[in-house]
Amino acid sequence: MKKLSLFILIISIVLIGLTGCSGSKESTTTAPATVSTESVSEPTVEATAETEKETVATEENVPTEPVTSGVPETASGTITVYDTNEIRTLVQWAASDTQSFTVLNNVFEGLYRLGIDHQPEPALATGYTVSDDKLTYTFTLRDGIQWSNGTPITAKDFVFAWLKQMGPDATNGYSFIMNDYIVNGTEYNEGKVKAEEVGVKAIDDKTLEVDLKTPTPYFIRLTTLSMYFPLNEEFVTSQGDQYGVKAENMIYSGPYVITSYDPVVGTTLEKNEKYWDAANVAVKNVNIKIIKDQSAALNAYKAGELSKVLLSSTDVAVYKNDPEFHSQSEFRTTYLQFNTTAKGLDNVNIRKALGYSIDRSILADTILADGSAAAEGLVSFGVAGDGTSTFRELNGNLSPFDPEKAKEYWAKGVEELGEAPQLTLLIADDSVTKTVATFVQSQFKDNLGIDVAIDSKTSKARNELMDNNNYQFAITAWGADYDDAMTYLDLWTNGTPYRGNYSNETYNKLIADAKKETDEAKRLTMMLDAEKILLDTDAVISPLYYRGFAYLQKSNIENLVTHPFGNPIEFKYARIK
Amino acid sequence: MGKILQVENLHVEIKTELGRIQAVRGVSFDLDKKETVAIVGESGSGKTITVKSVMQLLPSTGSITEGSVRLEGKELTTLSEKEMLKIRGSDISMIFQDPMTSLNPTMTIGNQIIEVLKNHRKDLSRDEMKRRAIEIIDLVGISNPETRFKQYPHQLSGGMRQRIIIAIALACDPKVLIADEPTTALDVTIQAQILDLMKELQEKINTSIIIITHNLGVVANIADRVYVMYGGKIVENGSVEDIFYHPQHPYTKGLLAAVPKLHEKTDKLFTILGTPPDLTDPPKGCPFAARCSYTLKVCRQYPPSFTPFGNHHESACWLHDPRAKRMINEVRNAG
Amino acid sequence: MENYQDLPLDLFEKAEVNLDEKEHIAKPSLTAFQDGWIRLKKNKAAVVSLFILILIFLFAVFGPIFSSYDYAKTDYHHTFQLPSREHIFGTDQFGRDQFARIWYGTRISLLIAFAAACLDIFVGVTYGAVSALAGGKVDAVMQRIIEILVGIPSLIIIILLMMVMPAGIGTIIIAMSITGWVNMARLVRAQILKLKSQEFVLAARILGTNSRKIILKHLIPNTMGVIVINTMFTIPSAIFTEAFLSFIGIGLSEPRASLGVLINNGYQVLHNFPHLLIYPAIVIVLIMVCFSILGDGLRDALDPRMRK
Amino acid sequence: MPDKQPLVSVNNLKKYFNVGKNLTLKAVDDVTFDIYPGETLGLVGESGCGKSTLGRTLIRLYHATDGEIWYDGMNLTKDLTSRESFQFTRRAQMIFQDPYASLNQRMKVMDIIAEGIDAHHLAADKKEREEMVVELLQTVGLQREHANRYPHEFSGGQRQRIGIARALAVNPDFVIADEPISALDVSIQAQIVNLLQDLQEKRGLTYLFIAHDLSMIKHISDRVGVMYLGSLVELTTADELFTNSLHPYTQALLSAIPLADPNLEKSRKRIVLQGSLPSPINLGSGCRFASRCPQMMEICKEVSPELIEVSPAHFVACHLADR
Amino acid sequence: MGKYILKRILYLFITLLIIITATFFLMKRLPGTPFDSERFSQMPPQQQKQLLEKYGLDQPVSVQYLKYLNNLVHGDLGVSFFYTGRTVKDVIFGRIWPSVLIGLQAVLLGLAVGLTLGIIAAWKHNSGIDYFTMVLAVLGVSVPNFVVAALLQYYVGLKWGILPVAFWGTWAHSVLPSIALSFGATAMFARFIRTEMLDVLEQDYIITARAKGLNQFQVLMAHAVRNSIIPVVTILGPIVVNLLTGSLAVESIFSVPGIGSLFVESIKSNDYATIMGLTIFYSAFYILVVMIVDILYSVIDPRIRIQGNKDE
Repeated sequence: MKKLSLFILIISIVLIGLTGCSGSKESTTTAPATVSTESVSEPTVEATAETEKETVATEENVPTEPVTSGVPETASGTITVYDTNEIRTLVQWAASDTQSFTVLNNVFEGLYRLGIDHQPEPALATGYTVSDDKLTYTFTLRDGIQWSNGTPITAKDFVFAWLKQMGPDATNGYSFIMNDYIVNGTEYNEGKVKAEEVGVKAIDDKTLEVDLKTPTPYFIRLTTLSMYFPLNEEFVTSQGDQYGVKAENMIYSGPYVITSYDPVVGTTLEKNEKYWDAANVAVKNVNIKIIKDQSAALNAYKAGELSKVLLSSTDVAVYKNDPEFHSQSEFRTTYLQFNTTAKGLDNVNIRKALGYSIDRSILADTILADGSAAAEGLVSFGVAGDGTSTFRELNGNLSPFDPEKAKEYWAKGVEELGEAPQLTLLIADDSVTKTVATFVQSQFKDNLGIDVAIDSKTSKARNELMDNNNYQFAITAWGADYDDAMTYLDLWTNGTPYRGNYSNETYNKLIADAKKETDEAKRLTMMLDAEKILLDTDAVISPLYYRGFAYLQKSNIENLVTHPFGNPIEFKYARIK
Repeated sequence: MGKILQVENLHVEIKTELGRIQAVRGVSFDLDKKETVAIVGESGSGKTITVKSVMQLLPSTGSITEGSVRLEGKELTTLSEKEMLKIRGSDISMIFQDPMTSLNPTMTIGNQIIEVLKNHRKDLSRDEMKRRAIEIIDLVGISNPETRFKQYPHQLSGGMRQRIIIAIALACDPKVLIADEPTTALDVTIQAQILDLMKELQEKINTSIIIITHNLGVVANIADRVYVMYGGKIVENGSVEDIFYHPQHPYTKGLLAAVPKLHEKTDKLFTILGTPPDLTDPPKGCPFAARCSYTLKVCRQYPPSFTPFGNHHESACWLHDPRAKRMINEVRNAG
Repeated sequence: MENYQDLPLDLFEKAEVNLDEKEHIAKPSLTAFQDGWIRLKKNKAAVVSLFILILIFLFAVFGPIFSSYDYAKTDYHHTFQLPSREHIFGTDQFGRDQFARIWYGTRISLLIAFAAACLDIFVGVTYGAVSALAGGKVDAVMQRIIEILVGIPSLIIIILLMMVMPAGIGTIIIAMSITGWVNMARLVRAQILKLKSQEFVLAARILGTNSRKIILKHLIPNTMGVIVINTMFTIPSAIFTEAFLSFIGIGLSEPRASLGVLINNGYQVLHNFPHLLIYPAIVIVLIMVCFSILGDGLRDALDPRMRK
Repeated sequence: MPDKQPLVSVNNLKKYFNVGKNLTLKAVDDVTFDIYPGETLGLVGESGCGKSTLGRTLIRLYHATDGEIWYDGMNLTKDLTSRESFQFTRRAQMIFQDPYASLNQRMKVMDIIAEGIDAHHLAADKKEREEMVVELLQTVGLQREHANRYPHEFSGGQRQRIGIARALAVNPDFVIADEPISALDVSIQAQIVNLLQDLQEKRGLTYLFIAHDLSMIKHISDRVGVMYLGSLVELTTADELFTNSLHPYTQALLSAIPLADPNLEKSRKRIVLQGSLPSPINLGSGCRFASRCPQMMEICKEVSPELIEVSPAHFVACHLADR
Repeated sequence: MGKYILKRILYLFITLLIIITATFFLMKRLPGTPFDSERFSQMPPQQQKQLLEKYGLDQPVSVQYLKYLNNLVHGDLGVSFFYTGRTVKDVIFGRIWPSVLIGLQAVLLGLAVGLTLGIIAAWKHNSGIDYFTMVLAVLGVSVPNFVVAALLQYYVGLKWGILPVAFWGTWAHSVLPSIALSFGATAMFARFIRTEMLDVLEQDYIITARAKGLNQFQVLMAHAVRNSIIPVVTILGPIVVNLLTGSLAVESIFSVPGIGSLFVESIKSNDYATIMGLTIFYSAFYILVVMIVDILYSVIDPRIRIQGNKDE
């Protein structure tokens, strides 16, 4: 089973940036290193770029006492952030986009919630016990928790919501995020077992018991995701298909309630006075606007209508020295995927030639210039290595720029093929990818003297072409689910067209062994070797850059947390100075 | 006095893409009370421009460069537009050639009549105006005036429209009615009706009429006096009898001879060869010189002046000059 | 008035009259197009527009040749240059010379526009002429088809087609022509219908002139004015549509440039580098303005109503 | 004249137009007359009476709805072979009303006049063609130099003469002149009429002369037909018509013409017709003139009168004459 | 008249059917599924089937087409794929008002400014204001509206800070997009009415009116303007539709959540139901407006109004 989607979600978060951190590039190496659990979810490419930008702003400088004790007398002030895309739905078993997750995370709450330091903290649950075989989790709910309409929140609400997500009603494609772990989840989805047989039970109003298929150390982290939020069966059923369509058709369990919702205009949130930790919610109102145009957003920021805004590369040059300027890079690698069965690219020398011909530092520093870093390998900077050095430091630069070598390899490849191949680069038609493609194209022209065509398609069309093995090479991207190189490396083991039809027994064995290996050092060596085979020996992919972003944020805002993964932005901890 | 309208030495120029057209070049004429005067000429002879100058209704490209127009002794050419507004439609009215286009297609007949009254008969109330309008529609011989009042122009036939146009023109009992080819676009039977109507109304309203036409039959029917125009000038004028029975100018003679007679048998029509002069570059001498059968050398160089022939009959032709006697004799011998 | 009493007597002799003289035409003989050209020349704005268009056209054809830079040549040491002596219009994000790119883009835009206009003319004139000449039921059916086509919001079809067909200039041209010819067809049909009942065409029929000759000698020459004028308005609208498609991101792909692509790219960096938007915008506006004025001028010059 | 064979024989000709659902415009309705070789038949009537339609039907621009047209033994209303109809184009020609619309602006006078020469291949080579055109130009009083000019450079009268030259180029026997002078100035009208008369004498042409100007019709015609609302109401010689008209409409028409004679004008009595021309669409039965006829009888409303010969060569369609 | 309207409505349906058919089959050729591609292709086959069945996408296209038509007849436009769980009707109506608001404002602005300028220009023919109007008219049709929009946003919105530019909210947010959108329409109206007016001012009835002693202003208002405005109605139809249904570029520049941008989004996300819904909406609206304008025209113009019963 492929469970890629968690990745999307996590990626989304990662790329949002870590607002809590100060924004220098260096800090990014440590900031996202928070997920240490082993996720089985399989990362995949993330094609819809530009969809996950959120920013925060404030309109007035209403002074609020810096909260140390967490007990502000009254909440006040307004934060205004923006999304670049519509908030497609507020129904959690239908939601699959960052915009929806953003809203859901702030108006609902699960058993656990990520804290300022991105670690799970007890939320609606006070804690849990786990059985010795690590298969049974028992959660105890907090006393006195209630929905925004005053109804108590009980363990049954969790059972209802989770079953909904596991069952056939869920249209968000996220059923795997429970079914892969919870006993009988898959069977329930397929209609083979009844709800009672699924491994989630309300022992009483306060106690929720979950049975897992295998030991899953990061399960607590999963409960912070919106699919794991509770829903009140009685209320949801009473609303029928109107549930989630309007603000008044919903009840909330999180720090905020929705006061208005329009998918294309945005939402307005107001502090939920019924929230158990309301005392620690300092900002009274939150607006999430939809602004699709980057310059419009910048205008709004300058006009004081937003106080956080993402910057385009040309803006970076202008605002680099502004005190409100911050930038970060992410655990996300954009790379060229070669199709090893496509005519011309079935030749490894051609692939190597293409890889060597790209000066990635120009791409990162001149073209993107937004905090992105030139890629030196598949695994991005900052991903854990042996504890003292990062994975990247240990494996060195596997994608160097060397035009001489590039030409050599090209000549060799052409000789082997008998003719120079005609190449077409498949890309998605968003503006960043187009820019990257234009750059890569010009590098091929300059350093290899070849004309490569660019075929830009909608992301849907691009994916379909790739799935159907109907491409030569493509620009794709992919970000980490968890802080381990394995999150990247096990992708190229299944030989799908999407992964360039790559199949190498040695590589597959290394990965399989590493997954079983208990000795950390041996495991690391295996993974280091695997990356070398992938990039150097076989040149199946050629990494381009690790994405970053630059933004401006009004200086009077603090603790506006954006998590590296999970539900991206957190208003609960925000303060306005 | 007695003259209600006097035009003297009128010169009008029209600017066009092709140059300045000297459309009217020193035209003088006058009009007595209750008199009907016809101005006859071919297209392009300047007759329409002449009467439009009287009304000060020249197109924006046209201007009076010289001459005077006096209505009951009052000079019109120097009047301000505002003063002229009071005269138009009230003291002098005008009707046009094409009844199909002379009425506003989107306004009811009634409103088009009331419009005049509103401007010139401010003493009337709205109801009185309406009553008066219906009365006028009735006066011009249209049945069901109440119904017609509410109708639009396209619902009427050409003849009826021309009647309406006359009704509008006569709504304020003008002193002078200028009719520019009022019957040209109409069929013969309708033409006769309109001519009769005009005569009848002239009797009732005591108005003077200037009628412009190229149809000599119409002239003979309605006019008391005739001015013959050619090439922007008057070449002959006189009473209708003088013009028809004793024409002096070769052009007038030619014109009359070119029209077939219903009651006479003519074997061949008289023809005037050639085409009218180009008024952007008018001939120096007599405008008719190029087409005249009796052209003298002098005709091409000097414009002839009027020679009187009895009571109010004069003709501008060098042949009348005593020095041209030899020529005249020649003509007599030939004719 | 002069005193005519002193005129010499010999002036009163009969003048020599040459009969032919009475029919003499003083003006030089001119064809309809010569006449139109003279009229057009009087319209200063139209002449200036024509001149500018020719200039733009020349630049589009030869501009990239004269420029020492290639439109696709990147220079990462000189990105986002402001206009200077080296780069008259500055450089873009990739350090490509904007001067070369603008003229290359103009060339592509004009190419697309002319190709679309040619397709329009070909399909529209054929359709309109067939419809008008066939008459009767054929005409009725063809007119119904046009009525229905007119009812289709063309942008919908264009955008859908652009998504379904492979990207490229050909696709853009086809997509724009798919409904673009309708106007031409209508105009041509109306014109031919009008001409068909004109007396000179009737005369030709009565003289036994065959249909082919009637079409070639009478109908088509008298429809040319309408076709030319309409084309003058089709070309800028095709440029406009192409620019619009590029602007919403479904136009050409890099490194190809059209004016629309350049404007779109310029718009992205408007805040910091307005010149990247303004120069291509000026060129597109100039082309549109000039075609528009020239089209108006031609209409005035070729309109038979203006001739006497 | 009656003992001659007619050149054109029109029997019960009808030409209807569909102008809408169930609406028929009877432009020409049951018209019968002959035209003899060398004569000029004048056709007169007010606008909308169908005289032009009749002319165009005769020259086969329109297909007759019903009835027959015989031309010199050839039935024109039958479907002619393309060869026959092509040959017919040499025998009958037309002169049009509008001197501006009847010449193709884009063609030189040379090519306009040579159109018939080209169509019928009458000239062996270019030189002969040119000579023929020049001769035609001179025939109509124009000169060689005019051949290379465009129509818009000519005055209305000159254009009309070019139109005549064009028609003469194929050397026809029969010419339909459809209001050839109504758009021209008085002094020019005489030029054209004289030209037409000259040509008739020289070439032995037969004319159908359509006009609304009665005095000109009388001048040029041997016989005159009067049309009213699509039907022929009276047909006789020109002199007879103007001295002894029988149909009330003809009488009214005659009395309405303004004459260029002031004394006569002031003394004559007019027959004033009431109202205006009714619409020719969906006419009822009965005499078409009944609604305006000063001498209307009961029968007129019911029965449409036939065109009958009341005296030699004098045909009238009126119940008054039918005794 | 009634018959005429019926006939027009029949045409409307035929046209719509053709458009629906063409769009439906064309749309099905869009690559990919309406579902999020990555997630969909990673779903277990059983779940994929579930999803396809749920939306009836497992059936042959022709069956889907017939089903769609059937639903359409019952007024059901289906459910959006992109806005999960929302009906297409809701989605479209949720986005229609911004488009209508700025479109309507643009039309009104265009009419007010365009007609005024055009009338004055024709009245004062060859004067300064005439030249100004002509320059404006030429520019208006020559400058692409997205360039106008971008410049307005940059200068008015940002440099001078007069009006808000960023997101959709208050009425003030609709001002700039309306102005940007109205630019072309203003020019077209001005140009059109100027030409019409100049033509009308040459008409005989204008001289007749002047001969009645009416002053310039009266002639202008009572005769010239009315007769020139009537033909304006004929160009009103397409302009109104174009403006009311939104301009993609202007909407995206000013972040207006209108249906213009919805249309491109729905195509890019393969949101079949929304594509169809919008196409139908666009086309029906277009044809309807044109039809209404035609009828309106015959109501306003007395010459046409009577045509129907002229021959009785």
